[in-house]
Amino acid sequence: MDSDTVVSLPEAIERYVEDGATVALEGFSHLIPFAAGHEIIRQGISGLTFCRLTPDLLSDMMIAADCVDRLVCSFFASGSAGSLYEVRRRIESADPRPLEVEEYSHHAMTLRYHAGAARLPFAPIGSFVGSDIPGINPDIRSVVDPYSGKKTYVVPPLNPDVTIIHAQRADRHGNVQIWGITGTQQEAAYAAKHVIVTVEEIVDEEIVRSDPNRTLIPAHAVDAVCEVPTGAHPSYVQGSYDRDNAFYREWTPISKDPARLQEWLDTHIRGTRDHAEYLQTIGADRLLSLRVDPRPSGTVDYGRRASLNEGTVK
Amino acid sequence: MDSDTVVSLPEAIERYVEDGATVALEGFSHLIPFAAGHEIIRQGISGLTFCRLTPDLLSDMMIAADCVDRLVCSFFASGSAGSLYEVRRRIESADPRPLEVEEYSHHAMTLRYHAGAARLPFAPIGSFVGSDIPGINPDIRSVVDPYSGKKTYVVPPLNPDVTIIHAQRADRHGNVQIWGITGTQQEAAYAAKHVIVTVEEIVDEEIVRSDPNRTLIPAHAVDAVCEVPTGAHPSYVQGSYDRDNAFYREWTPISKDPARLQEWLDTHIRGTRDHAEYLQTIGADRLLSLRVDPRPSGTVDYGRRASLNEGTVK
Amino acid sequence: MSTTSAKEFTETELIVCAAAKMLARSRTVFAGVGLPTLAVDLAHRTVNPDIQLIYESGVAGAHPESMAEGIADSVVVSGAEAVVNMHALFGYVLQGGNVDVGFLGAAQVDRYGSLNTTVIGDWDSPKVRLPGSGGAADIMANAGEVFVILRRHDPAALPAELDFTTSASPVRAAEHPDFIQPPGFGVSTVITPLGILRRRERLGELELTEVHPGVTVEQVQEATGWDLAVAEDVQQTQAPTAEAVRLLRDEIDTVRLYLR
Amino acid sequence: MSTTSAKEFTETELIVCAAAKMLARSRTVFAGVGLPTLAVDLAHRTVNPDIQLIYESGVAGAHPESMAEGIADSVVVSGAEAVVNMHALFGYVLQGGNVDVGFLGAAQVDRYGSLNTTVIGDWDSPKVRLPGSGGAADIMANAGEVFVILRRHDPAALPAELDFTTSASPVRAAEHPDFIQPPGFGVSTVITPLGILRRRERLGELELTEVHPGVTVEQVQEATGWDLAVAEDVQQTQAPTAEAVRLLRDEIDTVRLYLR
Repeated sequence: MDSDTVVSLPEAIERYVEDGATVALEGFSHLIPFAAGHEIIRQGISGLTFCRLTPDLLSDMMIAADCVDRLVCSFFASGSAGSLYEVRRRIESADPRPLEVEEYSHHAMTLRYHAGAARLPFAPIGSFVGSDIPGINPDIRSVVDPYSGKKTYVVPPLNPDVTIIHAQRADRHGNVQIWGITGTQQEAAYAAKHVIVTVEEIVDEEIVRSDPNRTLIPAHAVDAVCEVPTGAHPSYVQGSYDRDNAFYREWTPISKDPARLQEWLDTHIRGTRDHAEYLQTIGADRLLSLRVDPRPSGTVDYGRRASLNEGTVK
Repeated sequence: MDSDTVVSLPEAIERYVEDGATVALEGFSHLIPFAAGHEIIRQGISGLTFCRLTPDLLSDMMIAADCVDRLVCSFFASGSAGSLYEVRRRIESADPRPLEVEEYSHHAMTLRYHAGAARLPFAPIGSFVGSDIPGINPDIRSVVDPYSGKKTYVVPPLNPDVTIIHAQRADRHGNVQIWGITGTQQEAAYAAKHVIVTVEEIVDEEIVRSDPNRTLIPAHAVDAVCEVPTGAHPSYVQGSYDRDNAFYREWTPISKDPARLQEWLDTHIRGTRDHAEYLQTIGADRLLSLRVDPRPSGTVDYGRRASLNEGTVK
Repeated sequence: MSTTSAKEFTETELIVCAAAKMLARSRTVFAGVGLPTLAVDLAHRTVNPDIQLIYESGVAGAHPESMAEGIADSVVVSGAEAVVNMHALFGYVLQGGNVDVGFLGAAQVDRYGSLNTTVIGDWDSPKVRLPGSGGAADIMANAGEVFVILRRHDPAALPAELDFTTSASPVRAAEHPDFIQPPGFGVSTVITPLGILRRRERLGELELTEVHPGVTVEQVQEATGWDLAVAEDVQQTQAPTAEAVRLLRDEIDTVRLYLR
Repeated sequence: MSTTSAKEFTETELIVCAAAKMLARSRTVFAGVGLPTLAVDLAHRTVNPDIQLIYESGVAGAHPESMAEGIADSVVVSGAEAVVNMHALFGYVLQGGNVDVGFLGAAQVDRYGSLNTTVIGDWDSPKVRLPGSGGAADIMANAGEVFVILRRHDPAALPAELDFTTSASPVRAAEHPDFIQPPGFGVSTVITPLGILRRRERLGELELTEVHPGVTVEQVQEATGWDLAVAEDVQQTQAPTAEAVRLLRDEIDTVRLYLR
């Protein structure tokens, strides 16, 4: 909140992400907070419980960097890149170490954040009747519906120590605005003790306040805002840059070969000081090719009380 | 959906609102669907179960017109106008007839719509422990939380036969866009079997599609869209016209006197053919005085895949 | 800011200034319009520039250009920092634990700070039907603490037994130990035309801590429907400063919408 | 639209055209990218102009200007009719009953249309770790009906017993009668490289209703891990029309992203 809300990404990670913490990094294909995940790798943070509906390349990287002991998620693959080989090695052959997994469906994960955000003891869900998932996840339980007398499955709240998201913009107070796919970011943020938001741009508060419905996460829920341009690469930011699809495809052979994967981490993450240096290793030409052409929204009118009317208030 | 989604308000009410139906008219101070409520009065529909967080003047009118047998709500007053005297006469002295009341808190009503929208058997709520409200409302029940072993109150789903809301705009398919206070409209709409939306303006679909995040209720959830300018009077529409505060204040003496109230209904509602005629009884000068000055939102950029990039998709 | 007291001030100004002083360390306040809004506005201009007002209509961080006539007035939306829907507002913002102070009104308050806003008489055959809970039962359970401003102080408004408990204090909630207990402290402060009552413990009762200028402890006790506890060190309520009164009259409520 | 059959078409084109035909009366379809998207696009251009595609990313009524490479591609957002958050998408749109048809893929399908997308082998010590549920378990429970497109048809993909039931058919759900039963019909249709299997009753089993050109009923039965029921009137799958193939190649997937 306020004065010290705007900090550098390294400082925010240092301040809020401790070894062994439960950390959610959310963004459904869109606005994945890669820069923040990379900074966690750089700082050598370990023992994390990593929460994310679709662990994706980001988890492959963070797990390979040995930041993560436990995954809480609902989908173990990347839409375009296919399998996540580091994740598979860990799960299929405990290579180089086992990985604990707590798994749900997308709706169940969304409801866990929802229950966490609303300080509910549990959230009912219509899924899972007859599925083997409750059998391998003792945290999915059931209650008797007092109206029908029948049972429904329920999931427990998920309250990360820290939730990290990426957004198009925020003001210096921490009012965060997102457009395009908004995923589960609002719930994941409200569920957390602390919230770090990386943004493409910190904007004047007048810009935020010209469109209050665009604010997905109000300042009272945000601890740190970090300006990190292109902070979602290789994922995308609606209206700013497109997904680096080639990167996702290139990941498969890297991910398949543990030595190449460590080398990639050395070159691009552990060998760079910050996200700006990471972007240099990716190359300006490549980033430039991801630029999108403009397609502006229209404006809407919020109105202002007419001076005519003001005198008649009483 | 589609071709026949755009209809006149009288036709929409005739098609979807039957005697004895459960009907929700939502809008929290903002965008109250007065024109639709008035049309229900004109058509002499009766025996309704009327759902609305804050019944407000609209319920005073509809109850006085004998449309309503039962109220499901959480607040029985108008912020500016104070008591609703028709409602009070009914409840305090069954004058001229009793009125059934099922009452909740705002959060509980919101959760009832939420549970109805999500086809959940119930929704847990943190309120009511120690309150007398569960004692007078047997539909507020409790379940044992399987994680803590303690009880929590729950509320049942609310699934209106019809939900009616007012909005700034929609396209002809029924994609509804709202800005300003959005209240519980999304949940109330998804909870209903049928949804009628009155709008200030039916706009070209390109306008809606220039800003898809602004769509609060997608077309698949909407049965009828009716263009009814100034359809929220005497409440307000953000960016279009302000609340007619004088009207709210004038309501108190009208509401206090059953004869005056019936006279008001005769003159303004039952004696008018439609909303346009109602507005004539209110007067152009008065409506003009409610106009607001412009305060436009900014635009945001949704982007368009650069031609440069398109060739590289595969 | 001037610290000399105002020579003349109304009862309303005294109450608003007392409430504003208590908001010095609150981050977020959930309030209706009227006196609570004036108190928050005054606190913002004096003791707490970072205070954020949240309305149950879903507006957070309002910056109204003119005096709002309601918690959902168009002027609290234009230029606000955020508008969220009521599901998020009541679920995530309030029940989620992001409201430090909730302001509530009431027809009746009991010794533990339970509130009645539902009915005078029986619910089934009411003498007077009141507005009901609205968000009050939700705010009581979930706000960090609750401030109550009463427009009257007599045994009917502060009775030994409420006609109906709309919003239960933690003391009443604790009578249901099989339920998950609400996280809120309940009512911490009741400001009345006679003085200020406070609860110091989550399961404690209200005690008189301040009497307004010209009011005696005995007068307050007589006007209360139960045997009102009195703090050892009852103070006289501090008179508003001249600057606070000036702000209220000349900058905050220039049209005298609530300052009556 | 031409009704002459195409002389040449690929297996993928056959499958996509068969799926498109079955979407003639569906209002809303919940689909991932790939073949389901092609089928919906083709249905939209031929038999069902009002069909609406919903993505689990929250996008409803997408109008992409170029071929989407994923259900959350920026091109499905720009110009879409609506984007809602995932809480609303999974809660109100899907679980709320607004999806007529859900498309799912699977590593394994059993005779009642339960699906495995979690693991080959034991969950505790997997041979192959698969992607898991994602939204599949939610779609199975709540979509009006489910279409499955399989890329292979052999006893490993259609086994007598699943290694793991990720998304349960109503038949399996019914083994838990103490639970509220899921509202969905479950899998109505499985389209494989050999033919089309359908379930006609909510608690019934899959039966072979169509074989692709050049495939015999016996071949399909041999390639299935259980004793596959065969409809009395098994048909040959209708060959794609020339126009449908033209649309697929020249207008829908011009870059051959999914038409392999």
